[in-house]
Amino acid sequence: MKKILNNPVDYVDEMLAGFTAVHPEHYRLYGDTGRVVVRATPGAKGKVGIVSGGGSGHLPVFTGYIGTGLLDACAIGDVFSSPSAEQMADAMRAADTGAGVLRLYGNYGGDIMNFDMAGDLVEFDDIRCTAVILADDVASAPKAEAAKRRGVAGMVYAFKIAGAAAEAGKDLDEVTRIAQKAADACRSIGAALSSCTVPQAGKPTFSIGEDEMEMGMGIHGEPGVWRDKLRPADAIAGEMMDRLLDDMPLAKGDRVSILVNSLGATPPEELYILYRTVKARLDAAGATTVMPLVGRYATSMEMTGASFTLIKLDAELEAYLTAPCDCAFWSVK
Amino acid sequence: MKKILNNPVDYVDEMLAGFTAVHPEHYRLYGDTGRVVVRATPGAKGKVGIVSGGGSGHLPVFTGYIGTGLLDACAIGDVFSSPSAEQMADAMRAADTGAGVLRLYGNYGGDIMNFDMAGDLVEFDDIRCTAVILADDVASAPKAEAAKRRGVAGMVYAFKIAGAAAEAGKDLDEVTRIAQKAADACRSIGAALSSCTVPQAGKPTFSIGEDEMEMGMGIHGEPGVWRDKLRPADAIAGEMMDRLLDDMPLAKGDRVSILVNSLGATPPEELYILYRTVKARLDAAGATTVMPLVGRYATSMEMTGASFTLIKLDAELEAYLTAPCDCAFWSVK
Amino acid sequence: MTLTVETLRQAITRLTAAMERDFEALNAADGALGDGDLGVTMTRGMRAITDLSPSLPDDLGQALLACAQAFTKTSGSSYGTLMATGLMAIAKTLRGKVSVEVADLPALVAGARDAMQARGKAELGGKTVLDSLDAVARATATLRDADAMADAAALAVRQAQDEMRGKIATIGRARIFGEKTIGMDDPGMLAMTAIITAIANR
Amino acid sequence: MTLTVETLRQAITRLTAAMERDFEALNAADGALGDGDLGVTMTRGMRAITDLSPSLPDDLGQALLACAQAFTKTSGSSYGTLMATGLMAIAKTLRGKVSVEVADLPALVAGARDAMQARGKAELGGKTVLDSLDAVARATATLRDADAMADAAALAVRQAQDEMRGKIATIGRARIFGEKTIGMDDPGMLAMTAIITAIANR
Ligand SMILES: Nc1ncnc2c1ncn2[C@@H]1O[C@H](COP(=O)(O)OP(=O)(O)O)[C@@H](O)[C@H]1O
Ligand SMILES: Nc1ncnc2c1ncn2[C@@H]1O[C@H](COP(=O)(O)OP(=O)(O)O)[C@@H](O)[C@H]1O
Ligand SMILES: [Mg+2]
Ligand SMILES: [Mg+2]
Ligand SMILES: [Mg+2]
Ligand SMILES: [Mg+2]
Repeated sequence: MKKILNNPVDYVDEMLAGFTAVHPEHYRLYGDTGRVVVRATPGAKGKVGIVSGGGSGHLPVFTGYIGTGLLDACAIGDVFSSPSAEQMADAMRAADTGAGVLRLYGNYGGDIMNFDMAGDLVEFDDIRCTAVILADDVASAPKAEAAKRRGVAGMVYAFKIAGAAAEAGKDLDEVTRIAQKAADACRSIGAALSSCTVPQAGKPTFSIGEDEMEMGMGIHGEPGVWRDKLRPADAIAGEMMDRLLDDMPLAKGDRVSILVNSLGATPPEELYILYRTVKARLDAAGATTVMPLVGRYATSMEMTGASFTLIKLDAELEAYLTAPCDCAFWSVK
Repeated sequence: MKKILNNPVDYVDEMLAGFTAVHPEHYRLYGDTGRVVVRATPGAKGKVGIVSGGGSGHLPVFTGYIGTGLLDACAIGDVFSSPSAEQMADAMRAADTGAGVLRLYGNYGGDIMNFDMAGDLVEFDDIRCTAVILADDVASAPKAEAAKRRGVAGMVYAFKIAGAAAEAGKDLDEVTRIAQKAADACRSIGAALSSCTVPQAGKPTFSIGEDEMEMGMGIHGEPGVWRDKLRPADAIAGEMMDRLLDDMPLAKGDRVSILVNSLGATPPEELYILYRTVKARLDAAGATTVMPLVGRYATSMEMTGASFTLIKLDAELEAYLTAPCDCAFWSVK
Repeated sequence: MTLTVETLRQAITRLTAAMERDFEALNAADGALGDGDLGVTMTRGMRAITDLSPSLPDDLGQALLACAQAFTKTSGSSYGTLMATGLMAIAKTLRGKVSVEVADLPALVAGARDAMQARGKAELGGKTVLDSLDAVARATATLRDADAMADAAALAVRQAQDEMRGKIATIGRARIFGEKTIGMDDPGMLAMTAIITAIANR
Repeated sequence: MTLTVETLRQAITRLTAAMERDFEALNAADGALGDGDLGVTMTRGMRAITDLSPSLPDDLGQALLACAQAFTKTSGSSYGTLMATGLMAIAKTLRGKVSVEVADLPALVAGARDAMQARGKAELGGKTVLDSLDAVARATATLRDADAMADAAALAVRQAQDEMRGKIATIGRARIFGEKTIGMDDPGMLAMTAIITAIANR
């Protein structure tokens, strides 16, 4: 897969320059590290701040989800690499309006160490902070070791729900509790058909045959559950749903939302084809589907493939999921 | 590039089944051809109807742009093939609220013949109709033969502007005049880095070396202006802007909008990198950039590459461009 | 000789059989220069017309309009649209009539040719279906006898195809193949040869 | 022997020189098992600290906090974060002090080790920088003489590296290489050997 870029070293900085130039009504650079993006219109005084971050290359994750009813600030690193603790601390400083800050991010070693460290740094600024770590990828560890799972597209639901709770004026403990509940209610699985290329690496992260696919793919090219012949869309969707429903069985009357997400290159046409089987499986389980999301919500640049994220909703989660939000990539009215 | 699908013959019908299932608040199938999509909430009585259509594989073009302040109905064919005249006529019947229908579509032989024929068919239903044909791709014919140019992403601006004029209650002649003015004010150029695969063909439409790119690519794999070594992003953007500005020079004080569009697989990160140069060139020309659009607005499934569409605005076009609209893929507030 | 909806029904039967017979040949000819769907277009269209055939009204205009719509419903391909256009032009002329004289046929063919030219904006001599129709219209223009007209039409359509074979395609998908098209039949002319031959029952 | 900010400045000079010298070697070691940025992390961090050096305050806690922040600012890589974590742990202990006794150093190293372990959640014996620090802390724990302590630290860090070389990596990017890592140095241990050797001036 070929890329349009200049010097790979400048990829993230040039991307952010264009990003903030195109959307000045949504996003603004903050501080002097060049890697912290904040809301153009800051949250109201007394609103709990929500910060996320991680490596670049996943748009709209992370910075795209900064906005009303969503995130307040993000620190982003080079492609697939953690930002520094200082950048994260800056993001936390920007997000704090006095009510404290929730760190809401994915379960990756570098991000955890740096967000922990950032927490230590902002202690000096008297900023109270909590953390909720997404670990929604059922393919990355068995249920018994669920805490070891990677964080993938489930982030989108967590951002949305926690963001709505903060916008509603809940305090830090409440926002944290609700974010943790959303995180716990998410299960994801991905399937990749081709890799992506990290600009500075210059070649695809992994290679895969023209007739093969990898089930259980993460969002950085980590190995999955099985590699097999490319199957028909209905069979792929069926297996993915099997794995999600095995991990989080649904009962008649359950209310859920589902995200059918492109990993990047896979076009929406194919996501709609997948959705037919997804919806049929949810219907067969007797579940009611609320606000299905189909599109590019959490990507790996130009990787081909798709992921599904299922979230089981209670009344509280559903209310926050369907509450208004607005950013350049997503708006709920 | 690999695809997620079932039987290629069912690609479009399965896609539409998922599309309408995911977005029932926006889109609805109409009639019994299975290939006509209309607004879930029809336009007000007396509003001029706007109909578009063409081959599938370009989402959000065409059906994605059905919505408030945009299109009322579309007929879509198989991937990259014209829908039938009967399907187009059905779309026109659905879009008519008594005020007549504008047919707004791209300059392709099959689409023209069928939309003409559809016009003859709805004559029997006493529906008045006009047509505006987009021909914005500067690479596809020299300026002297501008009427032979292909219609590409300029459609997005034409849909938006004509849609806003219709929503504002203008009559058919006015909406047609404004749509024609928008069409005349658009210039586009595309560059492809890789091809896409038509499902029923099963192999990429064209082949291109790992280090090559094609400048002047259309949205179906038609040949372009030159094929050369892949260049850095700034050089690609510079040449594309040269060609647009050669064809439609800008003067100091001009107001423009620009669409930096992914052909499908190219991720937004790369579009933002391109935008830096685009904006610098517009600034250098002394033009003011209004509501830049960066993202996937007119695609060729999983083709890699980008296109730029420049539109020169007068006060009337600008007012309609920035007026509210809403569909599942785009909303202006 | 006077033609009625019954004559039309018999022609439909022969035409449908001819298109089924030539399904592969038309797809192959179109596949060599385009997207290989011409056999599909013609068989689908003729099958739909066959289904309509028993219930066609006596009004020849209404009957041919129904036939035209069968083509617009089954296909968005160029040839289907052109066929529908030609049929609609004839239908307009015959509106309200339950019969038509053989001697009127050449003018109806010419009218179809003109409507199709207006629709597709191609020139005569461009190696398309227009050249087939043009040859038929001209060769039969002054004839009044049914048999003589059938002979002349079948001969003219074949001759036009032979004449054009050596030329470069100028229209539609075939155009991008340029010089390669010299010596190859235009798929649309091939189809029209089969159509006229079947209608003429030659 | 008593250490002050002046002792720290001299150590910074030696450390920076050592990291510049080992830039390629550290990148190469990390490149064989990870993303090849360890030399970059260390030289960037030490250059930033060198820039701060003249203006470091006498308060050793404040001085080391400033050094820690240099690492958090220049890199988001694991090693930079761990270095900053270790330095911050020492800084907290020394807050408000302008001098520290040599005899207190082993406890400070142990404190850094524990803070880094808490941060990175790795086990001892897992073939990481923690094992280097653990070996140094244990080998020097009961010593009070500066020279003896320097000798013991330099020896211990090298021995730890030699001992771990034959084991499988269990942490960080190296882990996915599994058995392939047997016989290879852990990049973080290699870096810590160079760091301790430079500080000990051996
Ligand atoms: N604009 C045109 N004018 C006249 N005839 C045309 C035109 N375009 C196509 N044709 C005829 O149609 C034939 C191809 O038909 P078809 O296979 O349906 O085209 P496509 O599949 O490209 O839509 C050509 O061989 C030619 O005879
Ligand atoms: N969780 C951890 N605990 C202890 N040491 C670690 C941990 N993760 C990495 N390291 C050390 O850091 C070294 C790699 O550092 P670095 O190259 O900065 O990592 P990366 O580039 O993957 O972020 C390893 O060789 C190891 O010694
Ligand atoms: Mg064809
Ligand atoms: Mg066709
Ligand atoms: Mg590294
Ligand atoms: Mg690194």
